[in-house]
Amino acid sequence: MSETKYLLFLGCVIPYRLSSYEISTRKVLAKLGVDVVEMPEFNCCGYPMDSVNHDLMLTLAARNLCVAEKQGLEILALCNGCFCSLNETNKMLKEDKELREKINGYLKEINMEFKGTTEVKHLVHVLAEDVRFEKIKNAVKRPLTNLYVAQHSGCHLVRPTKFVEHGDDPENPKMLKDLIKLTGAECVDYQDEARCCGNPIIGVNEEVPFEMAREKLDHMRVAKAEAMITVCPFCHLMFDLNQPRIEKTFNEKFEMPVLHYPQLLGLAMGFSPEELALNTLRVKPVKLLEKLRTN
Amino acid sequence: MTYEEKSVSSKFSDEIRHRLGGETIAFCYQCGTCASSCPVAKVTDKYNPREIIKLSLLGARKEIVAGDTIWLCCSCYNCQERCPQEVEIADVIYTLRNIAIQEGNVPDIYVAFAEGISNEGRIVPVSKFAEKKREEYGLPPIKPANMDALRKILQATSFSKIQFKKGEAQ
Amino acid sequence: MSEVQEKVSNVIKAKEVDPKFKYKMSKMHGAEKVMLCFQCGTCTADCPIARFSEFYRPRRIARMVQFGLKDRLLSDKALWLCSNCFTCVDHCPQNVEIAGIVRVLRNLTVKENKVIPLVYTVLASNLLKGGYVYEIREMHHKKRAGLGLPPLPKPNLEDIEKIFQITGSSNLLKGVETFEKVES
Amino acid sequence: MSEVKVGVFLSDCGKQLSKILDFDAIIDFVKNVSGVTYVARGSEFWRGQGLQTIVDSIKTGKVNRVVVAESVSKISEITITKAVEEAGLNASLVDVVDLKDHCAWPHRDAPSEATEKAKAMILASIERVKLLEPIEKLEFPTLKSVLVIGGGIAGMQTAEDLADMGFEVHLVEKESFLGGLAARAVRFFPTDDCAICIQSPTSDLKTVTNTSRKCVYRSGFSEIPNINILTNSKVVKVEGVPGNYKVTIEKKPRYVNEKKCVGCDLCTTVCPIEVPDEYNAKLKTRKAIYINTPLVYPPVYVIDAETCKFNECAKCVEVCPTNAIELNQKTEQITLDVGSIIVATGFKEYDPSVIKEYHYGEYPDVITHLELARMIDGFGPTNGEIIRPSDRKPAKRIVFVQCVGSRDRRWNPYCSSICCMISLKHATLIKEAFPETDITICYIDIRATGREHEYYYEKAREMGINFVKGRPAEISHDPEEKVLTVDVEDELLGRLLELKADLVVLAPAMVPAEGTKELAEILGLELDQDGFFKEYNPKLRPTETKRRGIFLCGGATFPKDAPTTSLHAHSAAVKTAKFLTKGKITKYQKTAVVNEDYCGDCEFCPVTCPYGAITLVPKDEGHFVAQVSDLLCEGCGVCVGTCPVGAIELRHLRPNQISAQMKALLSVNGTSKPLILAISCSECGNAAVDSSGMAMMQYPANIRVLKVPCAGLLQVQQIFEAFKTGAQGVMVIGCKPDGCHYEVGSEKAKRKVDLAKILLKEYGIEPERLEMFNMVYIEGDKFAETARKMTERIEKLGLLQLISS
Amino acid sequence: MTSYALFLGCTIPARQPHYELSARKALPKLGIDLVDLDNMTCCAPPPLQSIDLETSLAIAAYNICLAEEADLNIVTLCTGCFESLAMANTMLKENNELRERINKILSNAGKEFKGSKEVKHYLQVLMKDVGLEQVKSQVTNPLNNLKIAAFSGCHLLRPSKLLRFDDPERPRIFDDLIEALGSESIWYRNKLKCCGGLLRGYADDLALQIAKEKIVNAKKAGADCISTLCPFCFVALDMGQLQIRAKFKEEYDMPVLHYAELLALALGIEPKELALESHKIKTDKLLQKIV
Repeated sequence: MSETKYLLFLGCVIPYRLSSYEISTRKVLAKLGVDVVEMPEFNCCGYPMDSVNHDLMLTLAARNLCVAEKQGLEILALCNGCFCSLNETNKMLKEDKELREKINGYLKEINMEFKGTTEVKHLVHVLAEDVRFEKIKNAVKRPLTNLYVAQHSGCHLVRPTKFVEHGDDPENPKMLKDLIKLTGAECVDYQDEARCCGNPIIGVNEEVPFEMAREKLDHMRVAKAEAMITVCPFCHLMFDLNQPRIEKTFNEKFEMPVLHYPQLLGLAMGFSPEELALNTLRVKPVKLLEKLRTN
Repeated sequence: MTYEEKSVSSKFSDEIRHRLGGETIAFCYQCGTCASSCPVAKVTDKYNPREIIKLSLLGARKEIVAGDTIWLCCSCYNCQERCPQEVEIADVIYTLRNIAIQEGNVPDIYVAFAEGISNEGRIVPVSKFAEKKREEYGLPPIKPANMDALRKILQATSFSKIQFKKGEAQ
Repeated sequence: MSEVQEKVSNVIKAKEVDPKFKYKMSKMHGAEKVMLCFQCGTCTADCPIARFSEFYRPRRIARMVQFGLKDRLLSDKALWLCSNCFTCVDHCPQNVEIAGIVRVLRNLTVKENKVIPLVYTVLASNLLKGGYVYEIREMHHKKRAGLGLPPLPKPNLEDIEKIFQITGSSNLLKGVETFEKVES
Repeated sequence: MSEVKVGVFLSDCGKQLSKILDFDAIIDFVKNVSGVTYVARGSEFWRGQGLQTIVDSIKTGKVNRVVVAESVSKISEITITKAVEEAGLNASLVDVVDLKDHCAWPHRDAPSEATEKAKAMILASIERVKLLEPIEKLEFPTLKSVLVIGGGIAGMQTAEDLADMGFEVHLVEKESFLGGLAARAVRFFPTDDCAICIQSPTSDLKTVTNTSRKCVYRSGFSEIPNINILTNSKVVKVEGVPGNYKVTIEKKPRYVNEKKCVGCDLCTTVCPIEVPDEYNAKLKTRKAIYINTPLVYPPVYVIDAETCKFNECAKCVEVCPTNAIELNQKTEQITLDVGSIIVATGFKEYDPSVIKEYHYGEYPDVITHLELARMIDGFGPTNGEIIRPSDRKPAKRIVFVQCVGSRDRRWNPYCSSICCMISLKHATLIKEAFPETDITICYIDIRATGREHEYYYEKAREMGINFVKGRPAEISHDPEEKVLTVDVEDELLGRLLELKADLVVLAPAMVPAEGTKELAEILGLELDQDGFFKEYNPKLRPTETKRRGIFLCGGATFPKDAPTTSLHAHSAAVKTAKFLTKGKITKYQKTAVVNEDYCGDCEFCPVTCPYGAITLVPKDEGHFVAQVSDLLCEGCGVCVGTCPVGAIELRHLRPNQISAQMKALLSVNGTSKPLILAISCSECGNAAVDSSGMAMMQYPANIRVLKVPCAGLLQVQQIFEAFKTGAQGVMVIGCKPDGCHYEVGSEKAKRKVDLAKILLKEYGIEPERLEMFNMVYIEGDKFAETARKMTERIEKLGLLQLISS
Repeated sequence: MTSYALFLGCTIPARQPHYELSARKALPKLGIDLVDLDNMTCCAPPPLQSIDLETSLAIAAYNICLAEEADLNIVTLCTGCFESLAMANTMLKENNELRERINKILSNAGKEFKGSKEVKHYLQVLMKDVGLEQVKSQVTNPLNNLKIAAFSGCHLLRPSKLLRFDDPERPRIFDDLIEALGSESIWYRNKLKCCGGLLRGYADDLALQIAKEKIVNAKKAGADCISTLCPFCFVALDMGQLQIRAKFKEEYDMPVLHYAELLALALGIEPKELALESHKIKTDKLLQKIV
């Protein structure tokens, strides 16, 4: 009974490090009747190469768009970075004729052409706008009542507003919040929710991103969040994988479990923690699961 | 220089304004004439009179008083001469130094000056060798200062309350 | 000696200035509006990096572009501190895309100064080798199978190689000098 | 004079007041006051039936003095006075007392006390009207002609407006050509219009098409029938009064007959004398006979008397085809009779050579904006090329320096307000014409606050003009490289810069035009702290001066851009027309009058009068007495308060009226609290009392308000009189010192109060019993609170013990 | 003869006998009698002002009181001394409140500042009391061939509001007095800028950079020597050249002479009487040019 069908764009980080995100996403989407088609061929979305050469990024992204166009499907991105570069490139090439001609000039060399017939969506958009809340609500079998979590939408899901047309408020992103509420959990407000995690510069400097992430964790702790919910592998790595190192650097304890949104939703839909790969998280959600059990 | 205080307050600038020499600080509208007139700012980015005034007005007391930038003014008065708002910049810097010294941030060379003034009444002491030389040149012997009177003056001002110790300040 | 020379350059002399630079910049994709910047400082006040680093000041970068301080800019490693969060782009009252300007400057640094942080060369070579910017090894494939995940899509390495060549990126990265860390 | 018959009309505001005040008791009380012949009660007396009652009682001869208790907030004073006059009684034999806002409402919590106070208030009013005398209506004829001083855009615009309206206008310009500063500036921001473009006359000129605007030279401006243009002229003497001025003009010779010259230019080709052309920033030379540019008005040549050799040479005379050159012309004295004078003398650039570190006047390549404007002018000395004056090579690198001598406490502390825009204008014009030019503007703040100004700034940035936030310390010259170096800190970069420049353009402060001070003296006008002509009140009475009949417009009051100047000029024209259009000034003789028997030789009142209405005139044996001009006097009474011998009085508020009111107000107490007399001015002070009542703010009824035109009228002896009459405390309430309606009144009153405090102490009376307060309408709460506090203060001091003398 | 109380200060008697000798020999020749007063102490210059402004005003005022008691105006050689004393003198004369405050302190030492005397720099005395013409007429050995880079130092001119010596942006007095000796006073870049001398001792690197630029500018403009008035400037530029040589490996060999020395030479006083050997940059070549 699949109504919706997307070309799944996994990106590089998820297969490399965060299968948990992929596993939980696939499980949840299948149950919600969303059909995902694997990319027939793949290359990096281009985002990491933007700093090297802007044209390179545009062409790499456009190549993926061409693949999707050929399939006649919209792209579903799980990663904020992939979403940003694919979506931005898609919008720019559609609007800027000169730029399109330039990039198509490159694409011609590999026998492709950007036509501008597809769209790029992030998992959050697909759930909130295509699957719809009603359906998700109905799929929730075990509401996560009495659970307090904090959302971190990440930058590229909402900014630059010029290219993100999904009507979310970049100063106070609501979409993810609403999706969290559907699971029955409470989504707490905390200071500077829309601020960056710092991950993109971790390759050249660790001090600054650690400070940034620490500040965010601190704000969430102040707001009494029991877990943090992300929708981007980069943000997740920053807060989950690096959390022990942040704790060590600043000599503080946070012990803040960081869940991918589909993991949270999956729990509410009745999947077991193991099915959702919760055991692969660096910060073990022991207390959280304990609480859900006794709920 | 980065501004590290968490909030802006006029407490420090009030303190400066009520001291001898610091009265004019609040007239500053940050035009930068002082900085571009300054011979020291030309050779180092560690010293910028405009920034010192701005930080003082913002209330960065600790940064100014404990820092070493205020000691880089060479008192040439170029800034003061050209200031369109008649801020007595060099005097403001003296005031900031006065505050710093009162709080124990005394560069070593000033400890030496202070010792000179309280022991001999001169900041450059005259050596025995120089005395002898003077005689050779036919110059009159140096007349000593009236140390008794001088000590009384120093006692009556806040000078006597200052603790001069070498190696205190960074 | 060099220490002294560096100090003398505290004053920006006219000969350091490239008055045409801003025009060149404003023709590059993403930096078109740089001349409109009136230095209000919203970008710096917004910047999550500037909160913790005293070297990274987006307003100052825009100012330096306007003034034509190309050499100083392209040798400034702080350029690589931008985290691309786009807050500055969203909030700029003059619609200047500061993050875009920084990206253009990074591109120029690679192109003209032949310098880049090590991490980017690693990512690029991974991409060329396997289509993914991270090295996906046999272990990863096995693990996926074990977890019941479908096989990963195959990369078209030929196309990627070609794209690198036609966009000039292969040449750009040839003989490029790398550094590991940027001071904050 | 016939017997005094006072009619008292008590309004209960639709029975609202009688809920608090005992009207029956009040009427009983009033009926028994001597002189009262008629008492009426109604719900309102300021219009309709109530007003008719007053009119009828006058017409039937029942009353010849009127006291009305009515809320003043209903403009009752105006309508009642008008009706009374129409009924045949002199309009000044009326007094209105406000029982609502001054009594019932602020004392609603203590009705019986309020009733007693109401009695005292009405009694005071009755006692006053009994002493009132009829005041005449005066008429002063005015001439329908205007003198406009200054032929720049402001002067031309206002002259044109007035001439269009049918006034005879004399336009006096001190230079040989019209146009002023604007003509030299070439173009205006923010439209980049030609400076010589003006609104074309709308009068019925058959020869000129009425489009929205025209170049000055083809506008037909000079052909408006009733306009008289006098160039090379200046005002040397002004006599007379508003509406009737006699002005003496000195007109220097042009040596060229304006009616004969055809502008053929032959004269300049033969003239052997060549001098630097000041008008064109000395970038070219001109002959001794010359014209500024081909586009000037009048298009007639002029001879520079300082350099011309006249009859020794006279080559121009020989060659002139129309015999227009008249070397024997002499300076003329012209007298004009005008009703009104408009000052439109404008402003000029400050001489920046005093700022020595910028080396203006020393380095030829350091110039001012006006000099740059001459280069930008296509008709100018460089034909629009931007050059370095030192070697006339093109200027490729230009640095602008803002705030040269303005915003500078050493020279001119104010912001000249237009220089930022001038720099933006010049920078963009140059950049448009010569895109290769590198332009940097060094500024402290860019002030682009006007309409469309920000777009201009945006455009400048978009064009690639550099902006450096920082004021340069020094401009130095490198003789080897032949360039200028500008030392400046770019604050936003936090770096010191050494900018190289072919040309440095200073944006000097804009200061009052040459001769402003002298003209102010001739006209008796005040200058502000910056040396500009002072407007009466910049918000409420712009373009007016304290001298009625003399108006200001354009840059004479402060540097202005062209649109604002234009607006200002139109405003002055309207004000002038309003003043003159009736052909006469009508006013009541509510003025001061001098008792010549007491007056003698001191200068207090003429110096104090804010309107210059009092002059000293010789009486017998070399003595002088003061004389009040009924035309100029505004009836504030500041002179009364100033006179040391009580020789000057107001016709409409004589001292005996004040005494009678005081006595009446303090005759009844009715409260347990000490009586306090609050002497308030009729303006802000009384408005504060009104507003506290309107808002029903409560204060005790022992406060009794005595209204005078201005607190400045108060004399020290009157304060003593109040204490003698029974006041336990005295409050003086005036406008804020800088908002006094009569300029100096509030300040004078404060001095009286301070002096009285010293004297009180001498007499053993606590000076705390007397206090001066300054309030405005919106401070009703302050009045109520002050009244309460003053009462507490006096209560603490206890009963005042006066040794009766 | 006009008599002045000579205020020597600290540095000159301790370190620069050549300055003191030349002044003591030249000035009396022009009719200026220099009186040495007892008990004079430090002038309270910028370093002391940096420690405490009030203290330095009191010390400066104390010195002026001594002159007031001796009924003499003060003449200084050092511009630093001139600045501190003249500044204090003007401030205390014109600010009643401040005068009372300082007099309260001085009363402890039995002194009272009355404000009856002037503080002058010896250039002022030469210009006003002696007169340019008189100086010219006394020159027996005109220094005709010299191009001199005059460097007055900051504290002769600034703060001009209090010192009132000369126009701070276009000073003439020093140049006129140099030209009175027969030499040419040349213009060089940044002539009026500071020598950085006061940074010596705690920011030597900066001080040397600033001094170096001054010497380079004078050299570029063709100066035979730099003439100074202030012992601190002298050290910065004379001794400074040795340090510049050590640090920058650059040699300028630019003699630095106090104006008093030039004056003494022009008035015919023998070089050997002037202790010129205490200069670090040798003056021999320059002297040859004169003789």
